[in-house]
Amino acid sequence: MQERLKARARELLGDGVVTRVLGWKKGEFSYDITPAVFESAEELERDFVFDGFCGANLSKYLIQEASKPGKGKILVFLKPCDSYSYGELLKEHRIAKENVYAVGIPCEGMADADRIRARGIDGILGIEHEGEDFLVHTLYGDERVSVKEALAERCLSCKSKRHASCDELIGEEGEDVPDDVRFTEVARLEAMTPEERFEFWRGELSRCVRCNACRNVCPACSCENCVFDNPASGISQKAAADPFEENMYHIIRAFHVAGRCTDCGECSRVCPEHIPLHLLNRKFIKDIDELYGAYRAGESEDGKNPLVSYTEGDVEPSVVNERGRA
Amino acid sequence: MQVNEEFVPTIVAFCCNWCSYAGADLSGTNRLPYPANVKIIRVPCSCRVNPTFILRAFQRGADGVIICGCHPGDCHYTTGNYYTRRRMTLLFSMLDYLGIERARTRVEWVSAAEGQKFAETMRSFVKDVTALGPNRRLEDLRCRKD
Amino acid sequence: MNKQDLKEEIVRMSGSAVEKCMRCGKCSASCPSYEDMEYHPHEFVYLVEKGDIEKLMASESIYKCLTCFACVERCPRGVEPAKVVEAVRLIVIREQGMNRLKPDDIPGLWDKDLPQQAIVTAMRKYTK
Amino acid sequence: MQKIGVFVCHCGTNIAATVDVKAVVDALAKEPSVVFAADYPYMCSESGQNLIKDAIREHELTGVVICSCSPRMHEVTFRRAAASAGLNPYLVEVANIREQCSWIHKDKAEATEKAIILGRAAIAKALLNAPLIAGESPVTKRALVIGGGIAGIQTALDIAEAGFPVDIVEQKPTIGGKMAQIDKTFPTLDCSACILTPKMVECAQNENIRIFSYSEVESVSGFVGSFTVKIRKKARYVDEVKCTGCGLCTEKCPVKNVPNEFNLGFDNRRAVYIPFAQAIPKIAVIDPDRCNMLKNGKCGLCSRVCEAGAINYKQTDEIVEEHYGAIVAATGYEISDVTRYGEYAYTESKDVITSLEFERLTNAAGPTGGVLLRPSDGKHPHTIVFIQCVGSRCVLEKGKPYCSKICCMYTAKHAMLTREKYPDTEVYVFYIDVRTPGKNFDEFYRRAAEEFGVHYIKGAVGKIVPRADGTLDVQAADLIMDEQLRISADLVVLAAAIEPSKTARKLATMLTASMDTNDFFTEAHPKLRPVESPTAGIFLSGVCQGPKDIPETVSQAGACAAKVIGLLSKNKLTGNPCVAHSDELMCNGCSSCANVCPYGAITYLDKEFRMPDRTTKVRRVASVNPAVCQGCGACTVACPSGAMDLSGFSNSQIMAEVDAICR
Amino acid sequence: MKYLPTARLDRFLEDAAKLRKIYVPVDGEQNRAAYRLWMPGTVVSKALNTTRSAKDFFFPQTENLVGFRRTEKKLEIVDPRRETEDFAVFGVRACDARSFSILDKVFLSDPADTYYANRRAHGLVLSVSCRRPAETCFCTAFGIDPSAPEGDVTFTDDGEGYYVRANSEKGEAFLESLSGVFDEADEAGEKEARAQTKRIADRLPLGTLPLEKFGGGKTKDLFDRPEWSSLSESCIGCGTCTFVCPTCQCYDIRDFDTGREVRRFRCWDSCMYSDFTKMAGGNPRLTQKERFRQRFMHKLVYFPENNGGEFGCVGCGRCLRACPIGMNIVKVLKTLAEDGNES
Repeated sequence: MQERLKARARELLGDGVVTRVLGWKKGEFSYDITPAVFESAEELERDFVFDGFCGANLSKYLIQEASKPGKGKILVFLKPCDSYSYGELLKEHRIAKENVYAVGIPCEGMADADRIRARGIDGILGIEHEGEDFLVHTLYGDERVSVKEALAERCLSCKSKRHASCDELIGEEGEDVPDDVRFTEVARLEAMTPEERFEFWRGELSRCVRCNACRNVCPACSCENCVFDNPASGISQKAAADPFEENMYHIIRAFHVAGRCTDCGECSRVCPEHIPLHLLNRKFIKDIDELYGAYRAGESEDGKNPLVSYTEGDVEPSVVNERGRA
Repeated sequence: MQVNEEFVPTIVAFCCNWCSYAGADLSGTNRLPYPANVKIIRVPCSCRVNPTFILRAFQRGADGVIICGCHPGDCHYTTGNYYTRRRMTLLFSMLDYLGIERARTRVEWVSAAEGQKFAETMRSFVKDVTALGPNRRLEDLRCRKD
Repeated sequence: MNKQDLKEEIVRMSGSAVEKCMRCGKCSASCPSYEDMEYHPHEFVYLVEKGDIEKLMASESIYKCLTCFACVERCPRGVEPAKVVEAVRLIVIREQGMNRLKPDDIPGLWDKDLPQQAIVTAMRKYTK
Repeated sequence: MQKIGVFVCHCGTNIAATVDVKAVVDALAKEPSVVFAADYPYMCSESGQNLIKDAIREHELTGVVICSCSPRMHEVTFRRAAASAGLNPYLVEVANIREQCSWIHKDKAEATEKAIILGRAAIAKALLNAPLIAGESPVTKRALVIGGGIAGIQTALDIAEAGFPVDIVEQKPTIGGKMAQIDKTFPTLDCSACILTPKMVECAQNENIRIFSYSEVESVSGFVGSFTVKIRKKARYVDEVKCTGCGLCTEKCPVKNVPNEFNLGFDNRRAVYIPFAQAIPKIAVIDPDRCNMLKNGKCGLCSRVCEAGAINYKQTDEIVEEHYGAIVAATGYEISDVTRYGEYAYTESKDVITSLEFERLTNAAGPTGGVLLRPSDGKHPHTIVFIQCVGSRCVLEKGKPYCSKICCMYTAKHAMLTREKYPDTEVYVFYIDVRTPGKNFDEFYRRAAEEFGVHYIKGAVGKIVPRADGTLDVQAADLIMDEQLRISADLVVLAAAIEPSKTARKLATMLTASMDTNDFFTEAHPKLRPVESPTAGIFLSGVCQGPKDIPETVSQAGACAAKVIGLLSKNKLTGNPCVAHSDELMCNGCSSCANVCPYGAITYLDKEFRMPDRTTKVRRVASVNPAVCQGCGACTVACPSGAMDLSGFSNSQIMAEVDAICR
Repeated sequence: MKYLPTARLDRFLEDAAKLRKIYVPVDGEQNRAAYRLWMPGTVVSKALNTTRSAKDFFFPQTENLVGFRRTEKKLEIVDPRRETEDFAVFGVRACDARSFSILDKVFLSDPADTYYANRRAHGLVLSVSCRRPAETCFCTAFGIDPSAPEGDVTFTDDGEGYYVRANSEKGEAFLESLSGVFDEADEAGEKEARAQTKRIADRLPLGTLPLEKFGGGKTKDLFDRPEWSSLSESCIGCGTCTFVCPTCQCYDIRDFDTGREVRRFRCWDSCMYSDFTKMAGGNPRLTQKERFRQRFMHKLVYFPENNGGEFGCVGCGRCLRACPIGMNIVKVLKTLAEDGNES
């Protein structure tokens, strides 16, 4: 697949359809891949990579890259879940579509080095894909991990292998994946007592260091100036000086992206403390689906998201009190 | 001041100018009492209430926050309360998900004619919040009263 | 059952919103069994709403309804009178051990021309 | 440094009886930035206001907080007082310590404590008040009336009479609407056409009125004072200027079998036609679906006979763009579909008709020349049954949950007129309730029953079965007698529910005017602003707002005209300055705000920004039109970046109030 | 030389906890190790390192500096500082142990930061040598020996226990008061344990880095290198690297109004944030490239320039694991070390 992408990128660069290629660049090890812009066939040849560790969602970079004056079109490779983020950004007029050539690429799930480490494997020097397994070379000998065990949580509960918005597809178009496991964890939390839920989230959110990685990586958090960085907003915070501020930041962030979050899972991927932030966003997605009808952000470039629309017969907020209290 | 150490919750009520604030005025005009710990903030429409205001109130020591607006369909601005309804439903659900007590937040639709309902709503809300005790899960320790 | 419980039970069983009735009488106007009934469909609705249900329970009218559902079809308020009649009928029958007739009624109906089989069946059924 | 003055009102004993006013003054005087605090028995009195004005001048106050009754009561008074002392009126805050404090609490200590807290919250908000200046926008002194029925006609006439130009847009080839089809009007029984047609003529002759007949509104943009409307003038294939309305084309047209809409299909018209004799404008129109010339190019007879040379088969739709300061919706009503009620056999029998059809059958200019004849066989009917509430008050999917309001009276009219003209008839009216609130209405109904011997029967009709002998077997309930009736009728008249015009919803969307679930336009306030839409500059006239009879329609039309005149007589509109505004440096251009704006007040601009690295970048940013924004604040919450804020109720102000209350 | 068998670690901690609060690395949720107060039953983590560094003990993420209380129209100044209790941190690795000397150079040079100094005075660093360094470790590149960490007391791990050695008077006194739990041992064992660690350290993929092009005086060579653009283009401007970094020491000072009191506190800031150097007149670092460059120039050039050649990085490798986009100091070093003569 990597070679196919490279070849297509070279072709489009050569034809002058695009002037730059947004893709993934090799790192020191197998897993530390960096998003990068390639401007020539040589750069592509040397550094371009596409393998099971290219989890980074490239769509957000397009806000900047597609608005660079006089730079022409940029080619971007979008995995299915990235394409939803791209669709949502187009819908919100955040990306100049005319400057983007989006190529949809298939994805069989992306691995997470920390999942491998969690199996007690450390000193990882290199990782090779061997059939159903990863062969991991380490300072302390070789180890074997099944690919499935190394997949990121978001890939185990993938919502779709089908692309939302793109100009061209490489490989076969996939299909939607039934939502049978995506909301299991949310449902498990919902079934807890309020006290248990409170303890759970305290335990998770108390680790927050407010590094803003979740926000800065999030394609829905594309604000020119975030309320949390804007002293005039009255809620700006630079550190979680109190547990309240941890709650405030994460509630408001989830609320601001509610109806816009495509569940790409980048927030949880980048969290240095491994806080399952996607469970907050997924809660909103689950509620929206249940209360206002199934909705998938980013699927379409037009229409209104559920937070900026309504029906006269919507449920009352008291539904929250009634739920789970049969 | 009161001698007994009974818990008196701090309640913030956001009322839309056209219906609920007028309804609150009407309960005054009709001398229908409700507890004095309810303090009303006038907003043009319930849809002006940003979730951050609600969290801010809890941060600063509120024990309950209630939002009152025109009945759905009667909004002075036609559609404002429909958005309020969705936003607050989702916000309350999220607070519940984080383990915050459900009864600390409420939305009620009170028309300008419903002075009685306003007073009753406030009485029942204060009762519910009093039963929960002080807000400890969504407070800012720095703001706790000594 | 007291009056209120009875009413609630009927409302629950029928799923009918009797209070929505606006007294137009279209149910009774549509009813093919009207002439045979002591209480007519609109009166069923009205009496249930008032909670005056014993009268209906005591009346033969409950067995006159053909459940043709013309009234249900035509009621402009969605009250569904036939379902109310059915609910009252069911209450009565349940009270009588799932039987249309009470044992005490049998001697009155005794008729030597009845088929033998019917008499035997009735004896079996009502002497248990 | 801010200088706040605090003024605490006793309101006689209304406040002072339960709030220790002096204690409130003392407590609030200690707040930082408060430089003056005083109390007064009646702050709203002239001397009370003078106290405020003097303090503003003497202490050079930068903000004023008044602890008194509800701001809904006297905020305007105090703002005006402040303005007269040279302080921007929007620097005044009112703490409601009467309705929301002294009147509801009995314990003085408790009420006083609360009054202090409310005062502190008001101070906190006042400290963040900014002087606001209401924006101004120009007014185009021309009105548009959409709909040419009696509502539209009357509104247009009244506006024109006041000297303002008005355009009427009517989708039919003539104005006149439903009233033109009605025979007589209740309760006076004067001839409908006789009172309507002079008004129609007046419209045509009034210099201030232009009529766009056979036209539809295509699009609406802009806002109160300056709307831009595109009107589609549908092709008539007849030159409006040249046509004299002589009717020769109509006479000669060979296509004779087109059902005549005006007579509800009881007779036929030609492919080229003038809807009725008194039509305004009296200009022929060619029905493109039926004209042979337009369909297959074979005929052209009308063109040959027209001496004025007005026929133009090549005519096309024309779009006219006009500017208006105000728009009136007067789209009226239609008769709801009675075929959905199978039990009335409307589709099975020609002798089951609607009331409007009955009007045509009894109208001297109608298909029967005013003689009541059965549509099926043209015979004189002897037994006539009127059924009320057909489709009205019906909560089923097919019905209308509301009362159509006019049916009781017109049914009484029909019954009475029938009995008067044909004493040999038996007339039955099946009613659920007879509703006659209106001047001389109940007397009218009673006259029908008492003097004219109309049989009023409380009950509904269950079923109508057409018999082979041409009669209609009407099965009904008489609830008073508790019996089921069977009447063998010759004619049945259904008082069908009326419903808003099918075009109304599309129009409402264009106007950003709101509608209820029944597609009636919503008024800005059901009691106090019944002829205005919540959308500024949009007014409502006639049945499009809710069922009403002719006198009510005419009075509403007049009221509506008065509101329009009031608007058009202004040279400038002063807006409410408490409106939303977007900080374009923070705006992402995501459209969330525009998606929730009920007034369409938000538009987007591509704006060039200097970036920090000294390059420039074009970004899409929101822009709020302050003349259209009503200040609800929905956008401020929808905006994720916090770029959108609301003057007078800013984020920081509301949070300051929260802080003060929770302190 | 003292020796503490692993089996007796709990007893040591128990005894130590009687003298002062003692913090140990503990495995937390989602496989994150973090320092926690030791209490009976606490299990010491076997993880190589904690997610957050040990700098938190001396330079916490937030810290109240001063308060202002208003009574009517007067303002009163409140000093929030309380007497700090003595504490010890056990399990500090060589990288973090070195980081304190870097932080000291910032906070203790004149004028000393009294908040930091106070914590340093009361804190005791009990470092532990590494036995299983990770591929992301590159402390050795900065001359740090993972087998012989600095600190008040060094625990050299031989797999079955620790050779314990005091490096400071404070450490000496601490060990003295706990002498009962230790065995006596000779230095040969310690030497062998160190050698074991060294053998692995020699194989670390990033164990040596081309540092010749960096250090004091290299500003001119490096500042305008064109590679900064491509290195920084994928940086999302979050503060993850700076917050997990044991040597990042930038902070912001903010006020928080509790309603009754205004509290002035400091909190970590990050040079990666767009508002980091925002001032009344504007922001001198306008793009992410400049902010990105600042971080690495500070660690690799400016800090050594002002501190006798000591680099501002200890090679703990936390940023290599934490960076959302896989960019890090190693990549920067390697890229810039390549033929940089063109500019």
